[in-house]
Amino acid sequence: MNSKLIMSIAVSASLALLAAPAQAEKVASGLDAKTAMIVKRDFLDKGIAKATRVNQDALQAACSKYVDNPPTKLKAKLEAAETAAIKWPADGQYMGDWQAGEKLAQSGKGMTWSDKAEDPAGGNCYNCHQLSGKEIAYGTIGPSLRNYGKTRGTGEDVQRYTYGRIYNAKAMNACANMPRFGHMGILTEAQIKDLVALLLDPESGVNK
Amino acid sequence: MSKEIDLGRRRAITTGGGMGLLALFGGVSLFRPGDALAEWNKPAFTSKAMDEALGSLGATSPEDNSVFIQLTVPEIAENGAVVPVTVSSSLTNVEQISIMVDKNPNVLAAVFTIPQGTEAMVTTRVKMGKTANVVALVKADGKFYRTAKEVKVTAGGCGG
Amino acid sequence: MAIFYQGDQMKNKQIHQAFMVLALSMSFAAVAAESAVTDSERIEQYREMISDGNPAEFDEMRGEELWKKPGGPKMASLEKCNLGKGAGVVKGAYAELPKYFKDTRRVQDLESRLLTCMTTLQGIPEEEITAKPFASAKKASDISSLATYVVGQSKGVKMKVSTKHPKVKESYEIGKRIFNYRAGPYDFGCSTCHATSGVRIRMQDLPNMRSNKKDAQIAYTGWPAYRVSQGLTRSFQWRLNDCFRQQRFPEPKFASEATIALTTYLAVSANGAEYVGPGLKR
Amino acid sequence: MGNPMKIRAAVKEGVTEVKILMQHEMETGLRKEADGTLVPAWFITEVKAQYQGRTVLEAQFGQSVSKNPYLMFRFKGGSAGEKVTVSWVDNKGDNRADEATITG
Repeated sequence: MNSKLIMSIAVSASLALLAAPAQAEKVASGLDAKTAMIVKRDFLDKGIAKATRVNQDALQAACSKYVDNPPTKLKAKLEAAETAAIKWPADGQYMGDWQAGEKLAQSGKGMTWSDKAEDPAGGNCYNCHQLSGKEIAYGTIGPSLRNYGKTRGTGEDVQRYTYGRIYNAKAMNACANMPRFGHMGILTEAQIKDLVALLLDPESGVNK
Repeated sequence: MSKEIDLGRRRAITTGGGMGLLALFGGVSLFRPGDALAEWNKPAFTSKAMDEALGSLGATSPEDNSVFIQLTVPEIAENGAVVPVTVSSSLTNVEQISIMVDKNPNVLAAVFTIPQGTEAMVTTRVKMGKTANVVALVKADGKFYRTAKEVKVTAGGCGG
Repeated sequence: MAIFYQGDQMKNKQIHQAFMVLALSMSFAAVAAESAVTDSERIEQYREMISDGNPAEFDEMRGEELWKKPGGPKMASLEKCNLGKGAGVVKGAYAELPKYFKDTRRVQDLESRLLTCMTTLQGIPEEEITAKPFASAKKASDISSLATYVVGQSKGVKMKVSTKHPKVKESYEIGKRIFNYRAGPYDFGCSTCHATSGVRIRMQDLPNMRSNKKDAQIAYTGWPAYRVSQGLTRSFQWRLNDCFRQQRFPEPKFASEATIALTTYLAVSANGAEYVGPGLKR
Repeated sequence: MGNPMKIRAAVKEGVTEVKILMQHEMETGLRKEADGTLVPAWFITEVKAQYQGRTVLEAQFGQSVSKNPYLMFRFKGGSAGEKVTVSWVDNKGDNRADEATITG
C-alpha cells in the first residue's frame, strides 16, 4: 500500500468523522423545524384554548430543544430573565388566607378548552405535591411540602422566597415542571398569597 | 308466590307497556306474569337513611358479625363510579344478601335472593358519592347479620 | 394530567402483594403491617378487583357489527379495508400500526386508516366523521367503536411497529419532539408527567414513556380502554386529545400528522410487549 | 329491547361460576345535565338467572349499582354444554334476556 493511498484514506476518514456530527445536527434541526411546522398547523382553536398557545416563548423553546437540560450559560440567562420579571406585591405583604389556599390547592381546574374564561383556575397543587396530612390523594411529581412552614420558619425572607417560587418557579430552575403561576397569569396576587399562607401558617393543615 | 304479588306484577306490565311490546317483537323474557320475582322493594330502595332501609327490609336490629360475613371491598377506590363489592357468608341457610352504602342518597344498592343450591356469595359493583361505609346484610335462617367496611373514594387524575 | 395510568395487568406483583399483606396481617406485627401497604398498592388492589368484566367488550361487539354491515352512501362494508396486512385482514393489524401506506402516501395510525376506509369504501364524507370522532354519553362514535373492535383482534399479539420505512422513522422522530414540546400557559409537555419513573399525579402512578421501556409498554398496550369514570370506551386518539386538553394546549386535529407522529413514537416504545387491550381504567 | 349482555358460565368440580355484564346506563335520577336539567332515573330493577328452569339467583337493584352492572355468583350443579339464562327488567319496563352455554 503506498503512502498516498494511506493518506487519502486517512483524510477521508477524518472528513467523515467531521461530517457525521454536522450531518446529524442538520437532520436534527430539519426535524425541529418540521415539528414546529406540523404543531402550528395541526393544533386548532377550541374554546378559550387558542391555536397561538403552541407558540413558544424563549424559555419553552429552549427547554423543548434541550429536553429540559439546557447548557449552563443559557440556563442562567433564562433564570435571570424570569427573576427580573417577577412582580412583587406592592403592599409588601406575602401572606393571605390559608383556608382559601387549601381550596385552591385542591382544584385542578382552569384554562383548558373545556373551561370558560370566567371559570377560576385552581392551583393544581395536590396533583404534584403532598401538603396537608389529611389529604391522602397527593401526587409526587414535585417534592413533599408537608410541614413546609414548620421546618423553614415563617420569617419574611421565607415568605418572599415562597411567593417568588409560586409566582415563577422557572426563576430558580429554568426547566422546572411547575407552571409559572403569577408570570403566566394563572393565579392572581391574592391567590398566590393564599397559597403562601397554606404553606406557612402554623394553623394550616400543611404544618399540623 | 302470593296472588297479591302476582297482581302487582300484572299492574306494572299494563302500565309500563314495555313488556307487551317486547312479546310482540319476539323477545325472550323470563319475566312472564306467572313467573314474577318478588316485587321490587320500593320503600327499601328509596330509603334515605340506614335505619329506614333496614326497617324496610325487615331487619330492624341486625347482629353485627364480621366472623360469619366476609365483606371484600377495596380500601381505596380510584373512582367512586365503580366500587367492587363481594359478600360471602359461612352461615347456613343464607336466604338473602343485601349491599348498602351509608352515605349514598339512596342507601340500599342491591338485594340478592339466594335459592337453595346457590353459594352464599355475590360480587357486584356499586357507585359511591364519597368516602363511606359499605354495609353487607345477610339473612340466614330468618335472622339478619351485618358487617361494614370503609371505602375511601379519592380524587383521581389531575381533576381538570 | 394523569394521562396514562399504569396497567391493570400486573397480576404477579398483585398476587405477591396480596400474599405479603396476608402474611403480615397474620403475624404478630399486624400494627406494623398497616403502614407496610402503600396507597399505591391499595390502588393496584382496586384495579385488580375491577379487572374482570370489561364493558369495552360491548364496544368491540358494536364495532364488529359496523365493520361487517354495509353502510355509507356506497352501502359497502369495511371488510375490504386494508389496515396494513392486506384487504380485510384485522387479526394482528393493530400491533403493526402506525405504518406507511402506499395508497395515501403517508404514515397512518389505526383511526386515520379507518377514516380512509370509511371515506373511500363507504363514501362517507370525511367531515361527517371528524366533526365528532369521540363517543359521548349521548352518542356512540362509529369510528371509535370500529377501533375498539380492531384492537381487540390483536389481543395477545406482540407489538412490532417497524421503523424501516424512512417516513415511519421520520414520524417517530417528530413524535419524540412533540412529546418534549413544552408550550401553553402552564409550560406543559407530555414529558412533564411522563418522563420520570416512579411518580404519580394525585393517586395515579405515571408511566415514564421517555426512558422506561416497561412503563411505555404497559401504558401503550392498555389503550384503548373503558374509563369507569366516564362510562365510555375511549380510543387512542381520544387519549392523546384529552392529554393535550389537560396540558392546556389547543385541540389537536383528529387523525392529524401531529397525533400520528406522537402515536408512532409511543407505539415504537412499546415494541416487544404483548397487546392486552382494550383495557379498563379509572 | 335492551342491549345484549355478556354471560360467562364455567363449571369446575360440580360448581358453576356465572359472570354477567349487563349494558345499562343505570341513571340515578340525581345527575344533572350541563344546562341544569335533571336526567331522569333509569336503572335495572330486577335480574334473574336460571338453569334448567330453576332460578339460581334473583337480584333487585337500586340506583347505586354501577353503570353496566356486573354480577358474579356460583351454584351447585351444571355441566358443560348446558345453558344458563339471564334476564333483567328496568324501571321503564324495558327488558332483556340472554343465554350462555356452560363451559367445562
